[in-house]
Amino acid sequence: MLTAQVLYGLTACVIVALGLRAALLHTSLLQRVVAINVMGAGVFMLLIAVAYRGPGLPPDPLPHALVLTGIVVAVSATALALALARRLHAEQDND
Amino acid sequence: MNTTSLLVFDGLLLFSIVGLAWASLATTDERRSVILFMAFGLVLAVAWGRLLAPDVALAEAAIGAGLSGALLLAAARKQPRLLSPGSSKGSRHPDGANVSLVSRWAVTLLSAALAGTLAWALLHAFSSTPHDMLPRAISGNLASSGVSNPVTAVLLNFRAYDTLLELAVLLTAVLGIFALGQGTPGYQPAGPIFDGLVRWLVPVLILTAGYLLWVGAHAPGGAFQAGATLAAAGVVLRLAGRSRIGLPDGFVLRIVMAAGVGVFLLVGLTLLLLGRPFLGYPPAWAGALILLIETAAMLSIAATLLLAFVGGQPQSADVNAAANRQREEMS
Amino acid sequence: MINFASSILILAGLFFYLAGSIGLLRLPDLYTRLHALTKADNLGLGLLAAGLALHSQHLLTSLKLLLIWLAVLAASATSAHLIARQARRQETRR
Amino acid sequence: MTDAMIGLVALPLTGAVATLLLPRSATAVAVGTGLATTVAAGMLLFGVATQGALHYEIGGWNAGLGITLRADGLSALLLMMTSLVVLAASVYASAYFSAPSERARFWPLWLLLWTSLNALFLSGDLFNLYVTLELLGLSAVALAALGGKPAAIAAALRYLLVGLLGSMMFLTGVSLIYAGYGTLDLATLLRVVEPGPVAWTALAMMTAGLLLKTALFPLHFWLPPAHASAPAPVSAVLSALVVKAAFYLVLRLWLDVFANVVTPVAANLLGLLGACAVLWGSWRALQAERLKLLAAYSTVAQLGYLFLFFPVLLALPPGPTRDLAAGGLVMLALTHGFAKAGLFLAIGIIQQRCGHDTIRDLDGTAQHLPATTFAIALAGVALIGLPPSGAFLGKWQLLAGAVETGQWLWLVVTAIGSLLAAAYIFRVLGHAFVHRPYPNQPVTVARQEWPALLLAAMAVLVLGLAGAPVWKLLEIGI
Repeated sequence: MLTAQVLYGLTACVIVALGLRAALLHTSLLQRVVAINVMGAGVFMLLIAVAYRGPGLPPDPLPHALVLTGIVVAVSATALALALARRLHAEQDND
Repeated sequence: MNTTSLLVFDGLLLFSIVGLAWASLATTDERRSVILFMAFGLVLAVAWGRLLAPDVALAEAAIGAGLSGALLLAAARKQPRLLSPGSSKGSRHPDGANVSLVSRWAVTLLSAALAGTLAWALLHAFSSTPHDMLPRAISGNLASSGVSNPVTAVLLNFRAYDTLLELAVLLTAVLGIFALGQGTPGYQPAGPIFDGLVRWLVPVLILTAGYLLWVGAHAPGGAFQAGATLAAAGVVLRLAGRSRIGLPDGFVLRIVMAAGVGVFLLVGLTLLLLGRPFLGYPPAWAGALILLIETAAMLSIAATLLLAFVGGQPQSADVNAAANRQREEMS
Repeated sequence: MINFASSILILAGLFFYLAGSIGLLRLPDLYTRLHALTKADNLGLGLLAAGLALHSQHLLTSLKLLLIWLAVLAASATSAHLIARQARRQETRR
Repeated sequence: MTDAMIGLVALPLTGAVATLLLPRSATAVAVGTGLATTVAAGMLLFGVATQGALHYEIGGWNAGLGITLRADGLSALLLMMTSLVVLAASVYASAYFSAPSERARFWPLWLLLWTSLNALFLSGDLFNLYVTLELLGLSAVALAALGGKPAAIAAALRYLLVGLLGSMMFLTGVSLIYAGYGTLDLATLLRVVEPGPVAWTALAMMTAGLLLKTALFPLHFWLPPAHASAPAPVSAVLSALVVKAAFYLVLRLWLDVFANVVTPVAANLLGLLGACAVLWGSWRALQAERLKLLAAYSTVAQLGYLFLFFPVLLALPPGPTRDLAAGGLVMLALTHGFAKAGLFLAIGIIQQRCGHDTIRDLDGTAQHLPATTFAIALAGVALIGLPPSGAFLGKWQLLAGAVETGQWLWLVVTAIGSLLAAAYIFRVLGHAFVHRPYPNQPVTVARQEWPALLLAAMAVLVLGLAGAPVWKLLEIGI
């Protein structure tokens, strides 16, 4: 039964796979970070699809809180990865 | 809005989301990849709105697309990486020659298999009766949680321990960035038009952040979205050439960084001393305590995201001025 | 009556968005594209916001929609200016 | 006694904030918090021993709604080991870092790492485990990159990316569990979960993520450079505790929560990967040029032993032999924790005092640094699994279980692995005990050598001779 929940859930699986594939294949660090963020977005879509109960009905608030926590954790990990990369490029550039 | 037109809208939205994700990951030019990722984040925020998750839509637009995009763009190298001469210019495969064809096919098959098994498990999960035990428990206890927005209630009261650890994650990230040394020098002072916009936009952003913080108790909003909006104001200021962004220095900066975790712990431990469970707010005081924690969390989140954008300890004022003057003669 | 007016406004807004996108695809160089995008999309957004404001019951939401339109107007105008200036600088430097 | 549980998380976190705000007296505050946390761990161990499994509902909300901290025999033991190892490494670190700016940067991250370890061992909620895993990964990376050298930063960056990938796969599994069963609490999940596509896929995803973080054989590439280039106290905790925390989660999921979902085929696969890890890790350790790389590859090998227990435990019917084997697994994990931490701390002393840690030039180290070499030898005894050490008891139970279930392969692998371990330890000692005619005078560095010695002695003497309570404590399940 093709409801919105199933549609978004299946798309979430596709995005997770896309992100994982790119994270494993790319060698440029920045694109691997983008790939991991895309994979995270896929997992968040999975959670929000699980929370969705139908056009009029109130959704389940727990996955929303989990996704909010996930987004903040993802941005702090991205920030640390980019800072490490910048320091690494700075070291490589001047030696 | 009958279901068929809703499904058409969903189809279009999902097609653009997957398309943007694919485009962002398939290109080898870093800047293009980041800009497409930001577009992906914004369309994703629309999807969250469509799935009746306004809190998450706000956070996705502000943090997922906005600030992550700003961090990534600042880190993206100006020109596309010099592709090895062998591979054709702008080849669709990520990083051309050095990833052998065999391993690329193997990984693609692995990912396809992963998508298949995930879909198989998910369809199985959706077919079983939806478990409403938790949502009912949340709405049941909402009255005594001190706020009427269920998402804020879960974040700041029922699962407050998760949020405490998440703020600790933020603190770890900023301490890790600090340990790597000085931040990047600021940007050039902005031209008259951009300066005019900044002069008008930043106060509005700060006001919106305050509004989002306050409204989080009974409507979508809250500490994370407010912190991200405040950080956006800081990023705009920095792009306009004011490298200090009004960030405090030394000890006060440390207090702001540790404010989120510190106030959370303070509240938790004092409640423990008063005989209540750790982070077990008394219903009468819950609303006020949550607002207090959210204010501190907003400051910490904004400071952390800004320091991540600056890239380390903000350089003292005179160093920035010198860097700007030196760039003046150069250009 | 209100619904009819708001749907007219929304349709007009969508038309301008369409015009902006076609402009983006068809026009030859950066400056004309910027021109088309900034103008058409902002007008489209204004009409869309007006239509939605009519549709919404509360005054507060319509004021918020107005604020959104003003913010996007200012932001896109400035960013168009910045992109154009940067493009001009790169041309003169090359 | 339940306040000790929340103390185990709140104390180091408060310590982290305090050391951030008072950089000048950071060392004193940090070691003080460490002592308090170790006392809390002792109280918890005593509480679990006397009152059985404890749980603490945070915020007073029941298990479904809020998050519950749970402590049973296994987690109490691991918490005690964590506290002792990190406390010893803290005393060591107070003398290791000389520059005050370096100290001010080190202590807050160190206490955040400690918080994440304690929170992970206590957590009874799947999503909370994801957040603690993320906190663990980020603080470990930040500490590993503290060295500042390009090699350290590159290794830390790869470690971070692998960790993020692992966490994301773990989160996918958690989301599937919530989609299928509508609950995140481990205790309720234990009652609700039954074999089916949701449980298999979720467990597979979570396990894949955790295997990435625990560096099991095919996925171990990031561990040696990261552990070898980190500062000594950091690599001690990375090897002894951080990878073990991810292993603890695999153990908790496979043998406790998803016990009826796990199939023997999957357990044998884990055992096979463990066997490859043992052989590959020991072989690479034998060829390592530097002491730190040797210790890092030894970690990969020792973790392989732990995964050998899975097929044995799955095949054994519940009964005394299975409890003995499970106790053997925990004993091996505890001993490796103490021994590897002691080894890395001792290597750190050699690196600081002799300026290098290449194995070939270790001649005369025994004369120059007698206590350090003794600590390395003691830790080596535990790594090989010679009798007085706890590892001997652990490997003995592994062999007994393998014989009982007729799985001879693990027998052969353990024998070869132990021989290789003996080879690479004696190679180091061989070089260290070469007599140099004009040795530089013996040096004792009290504040650094005592922690290394005590940790190694803990692995060999205390766990070996007084190991019985470990088995008694393990009977206390969730």
